[in-house]
Amino acid sequence: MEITKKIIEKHGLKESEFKKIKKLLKRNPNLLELGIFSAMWNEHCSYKSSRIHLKKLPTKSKNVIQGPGENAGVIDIGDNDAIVFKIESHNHPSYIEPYQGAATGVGGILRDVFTMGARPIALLNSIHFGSPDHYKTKSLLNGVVSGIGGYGNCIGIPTVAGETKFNETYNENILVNAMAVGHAKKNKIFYSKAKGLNKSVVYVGSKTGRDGIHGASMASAEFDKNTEEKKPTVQVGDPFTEKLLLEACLELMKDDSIIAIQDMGAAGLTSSSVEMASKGSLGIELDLEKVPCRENNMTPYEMMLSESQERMLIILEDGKENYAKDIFKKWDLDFVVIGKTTDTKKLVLKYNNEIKGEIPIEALALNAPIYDREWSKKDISKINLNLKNLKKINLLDSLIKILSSPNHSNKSWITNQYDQMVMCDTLQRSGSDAAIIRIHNKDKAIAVSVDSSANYCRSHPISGGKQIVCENWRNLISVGAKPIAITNCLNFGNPENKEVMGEFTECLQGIKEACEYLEYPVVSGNVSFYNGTNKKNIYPTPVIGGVGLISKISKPLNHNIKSNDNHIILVGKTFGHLEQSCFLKENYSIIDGMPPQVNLQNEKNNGEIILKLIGENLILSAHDISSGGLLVALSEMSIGTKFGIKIEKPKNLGSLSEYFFGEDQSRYLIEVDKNNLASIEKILKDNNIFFENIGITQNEYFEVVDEFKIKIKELYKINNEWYNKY
Amino acid sequence: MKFSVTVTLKKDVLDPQGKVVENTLDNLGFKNLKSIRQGKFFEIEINENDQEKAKNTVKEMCEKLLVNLIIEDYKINKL
Amino acid sequence: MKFSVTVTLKKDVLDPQGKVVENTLDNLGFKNLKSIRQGKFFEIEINENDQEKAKNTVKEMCEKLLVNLIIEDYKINKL
Amino acid sequence: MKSSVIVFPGSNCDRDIALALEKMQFKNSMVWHKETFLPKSDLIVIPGGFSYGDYLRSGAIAGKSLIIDEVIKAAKSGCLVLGICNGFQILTETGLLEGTLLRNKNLKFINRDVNIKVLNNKTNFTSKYEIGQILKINIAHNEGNYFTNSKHLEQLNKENLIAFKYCDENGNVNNQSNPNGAIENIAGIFNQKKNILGMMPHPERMIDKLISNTDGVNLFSSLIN
Ligand SMILES: Nc1ncnc2c1ncn2[C@@H]1O[C@H](COP(=O)(O)OP(=O)(O)O)[C@@H](O)[C@H]1O
Ligand SMILES: [Mg+2]
Repeated sequence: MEITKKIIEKHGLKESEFKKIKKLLKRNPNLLELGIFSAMWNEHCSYKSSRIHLKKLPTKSKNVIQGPGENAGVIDIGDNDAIVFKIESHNHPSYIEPYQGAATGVGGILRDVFTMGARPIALLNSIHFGSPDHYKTKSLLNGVVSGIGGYGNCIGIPTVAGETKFNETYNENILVNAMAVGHAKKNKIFYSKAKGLNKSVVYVGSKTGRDGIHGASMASAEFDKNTEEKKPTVQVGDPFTEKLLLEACLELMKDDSIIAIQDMGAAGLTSSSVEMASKGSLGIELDLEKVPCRENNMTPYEMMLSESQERMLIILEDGKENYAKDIFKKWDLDFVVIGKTTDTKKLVLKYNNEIKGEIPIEALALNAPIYDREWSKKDISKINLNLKNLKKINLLDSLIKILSSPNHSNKSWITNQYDQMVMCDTLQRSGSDAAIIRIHNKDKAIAVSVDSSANYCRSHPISGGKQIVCENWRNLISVGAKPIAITNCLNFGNPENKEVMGEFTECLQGIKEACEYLEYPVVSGNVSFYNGTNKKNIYPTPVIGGVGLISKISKPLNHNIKSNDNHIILVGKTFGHLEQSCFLKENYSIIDGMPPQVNLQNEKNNGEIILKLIGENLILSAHDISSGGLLVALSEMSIGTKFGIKIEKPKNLGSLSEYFFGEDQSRYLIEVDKNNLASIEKILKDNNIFFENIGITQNEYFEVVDEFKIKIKELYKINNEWYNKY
Repeated sequence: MKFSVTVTLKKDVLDPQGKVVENTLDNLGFKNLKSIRQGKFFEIEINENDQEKAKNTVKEMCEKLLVNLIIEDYKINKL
Repeated sequence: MKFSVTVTLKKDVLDPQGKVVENTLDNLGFKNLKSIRQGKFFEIEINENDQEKAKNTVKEMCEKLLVNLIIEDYKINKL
Repeated sequence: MKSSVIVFPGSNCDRDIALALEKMQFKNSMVWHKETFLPKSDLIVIPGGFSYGDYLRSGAIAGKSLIIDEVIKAAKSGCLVLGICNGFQILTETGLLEGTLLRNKNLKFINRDVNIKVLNNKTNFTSKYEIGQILKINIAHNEGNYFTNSKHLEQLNKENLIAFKYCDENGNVNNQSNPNGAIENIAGIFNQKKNILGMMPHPERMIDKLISNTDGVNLFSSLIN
């Protein structure tokens, strides 16, 4: 069959790329081979537009066991315990079919974590929707949330944290990023590098169907009469089978049977086999007629490109086949030896003993195209924000506007749909700055949080990139955890667009600077380009997922006020930065100006001192100040408790709104006992930390002296209304 | 006027439920079971005497709410 | 031989799902909807040529697994 | 006291309940669903989770598994049986408990801490609680909307077979304090002999102050007596 221009195009390959394929093969590819190239060389698998930039990120520290490049990142948390984690996007599938898209997103990221020998212990998600008024938003929100819950609840892993945002930039392209965190023994981590010749390559898990054979399969349909039947289909998640696969894999991993293991994610059998062979500098030969199939008459092309879920590829030690097979049989899963490792450094695909495709592994992996795409610096045109002329509004009204807005409303409508408690190690559930998960049977814990700030990143990508890393760092510190490492999901528009590529490059620059300064390395991540439609790209939305360590559990710390008559101290300096603030957005619909700047030195000092105070048990509750500023953060500490705060305005106050709603960075609020006040103030002074003692906790009322006084119950209602009415 | 609607998963779409039900029936000893597909069923009654119109209304209900057209097919029958 | 089975909730059993569907259709402006009942639908194929026998097998499947007789009714149709 | 936890494919609270039982000094064994032999035990627990994915109906397929015949035999001969969440659903599917669990009224999965009230403390499961005591216990389910026919409901009330009802923090049993639409706010019931308890809330999640509270402890300490 002749490979026409149209077929090449439908496979998403550029003409130059096709030429390169011919050169590497020294001949024309057949359709199967073309499909395989297109799968391996697409953006998702090859990182062709991002790779040179990602290389700049810091990926090492004394705690990092495995950085980017494996299924997930691995960090050392002491006593032979390791934490394995990664975040991944499932944006496009979730827009098409929100329930299944989100569900399979969760399933996919879980496999990345348990392939490495870790038992997943927590799930997180970052979800971004279009404007609440957009006709699709409501059903997308419903579908995505129940999909995330549906998968996590069924498989029995708690979904403990996340973020949910609305912004019209996502009207036609929502973001669904899922993060999984697992626990492994440091000396029992499994990798994907193949080793040894003639080893069995084993297929385990669900059967292969015609799921998610993307544009690629449409091309193939043209050559078939049954076009209708072969339409690419949406992937449906099967959390039940994944649970079986998880238990079966972990059971097999107790032994030393596995040489290498890799989940079949994007580009299924193709990428898993090529990656294992490439890492081990080996070849792989597969007998495709042995692949367990769900439908009749599946072609080698379909088998190699199917993205059916809940499948793994394993390379086994000699003689372990029967032992392993028994385990998978116990869990009612398919287990078939479908091939072997070879020394040819080629991917050889046979069907009933006939060779259907033969490609040098290097051509698919190492020789995949890499682009240094053109990019342009963000043009920071002069900003003419004249805040002096804004209509005066009252402090309480502004606060209410923010607390009742979709982005700041209480998220329990969402989090109540997730099982947060299963596994019985959730020390801090959703609702605080970070969730806390205990390491099973130990007296230590990890804290986890995901964060993003698309508006900041859009207005000034370098500052924005820096800011999210810091905000994420701060969230972990606020619950008393020492931040260890991050994973990141980089959601951007079309990389062939100069401005988008500029946003990407500059955001990464910011992320890099912050990670380096805070010694907060990147150990895994995912890039999602081409978010947008009709040349309209989404705002740059890098999402940071952080993991921190609490090495000795005492009482888990959160941001809820604990009792009355305690002092509230504001740590860090308030300048009153209102540009890009939530105050201007919710009250005046102004989204303009520069994001607040982070001073990395202050960030580090303030954070470390907070950790020190927490470590000495001097803090009753802690909260970082982020979007919404001081007053919003204070009300978040009160809402959900019986205690409010009475705040005195500072003596020489310039502007009320700047002080109470400014989004200056690196600030924390802490609640402290009167009796500890002196020693805390001394520690802060001795370390040259700027702080203000701003008020006292009290029963029932939230109050700014001379401005307003409101019942906590009222605030609670205001904050909880939106989702229930939507 | 009364209609029944049956909704089934499109061919080629993974049907985790069907698979488990099939295995269970097999385990229960139903060896002559060839295949089983599961779907949804609606019985809809509407106040409308014109059959053409009524059927169109049911169709609209299906496409707007009852059926997920991305993964499901449906059939309408007059009762 | 092929059969279809429809399973519906008994009349006196609360049907939360049906209620929500009904309300939603109403909100979507389907004002002439009189009633809607939701249930499950199975398409079962069995290797058996004797219709009587085949139907009995399907019936047994229903009573043993597919239907919760406490709350559900079912109907079998030859296709 | 010896306990057995039945593990189905898709069970996911099996580890949690086993840990709770061990902490409360039970000698516990895990029993895989394909076994046909049940070790001698004083208590059988059917844990929460999504057995067989809860496909078809929650608990339906587990209700047909090999081991379940042994559970039924043991239950009929008086062995204590506790079904939590999915376990409750399985018990109704086997007929060991009457009634059924429908979709939550709001058609959503619900996970949160709710208040329940102890209605009967003259049983092996609840003797350590006070009558009317209010417990704060976590629920996590899609199908917890208990339903039964009026005859059985009458029997439940007359013979004092309702173990727990959902209520508010002051003990009021009403619509506002009913999370899932269960008939008469029922959160858990006994069989007529009171050797079987099915309940939607998860007591095994409430035995550790660090993660929640200790309101579930007395259920286990009632049993160990
Ligand atoms: N989709 C979601 N899934 C789980 N938890 C969520 C989700 N969205 C928000 N949350 C939780 O709601 C709380 C508030 O979120 P957010 O305002 O983003 O916190 P922060 O500003 O501290 O990062 C957090 O505890 C977060 O984990
Ligand atoms: Mg925070």
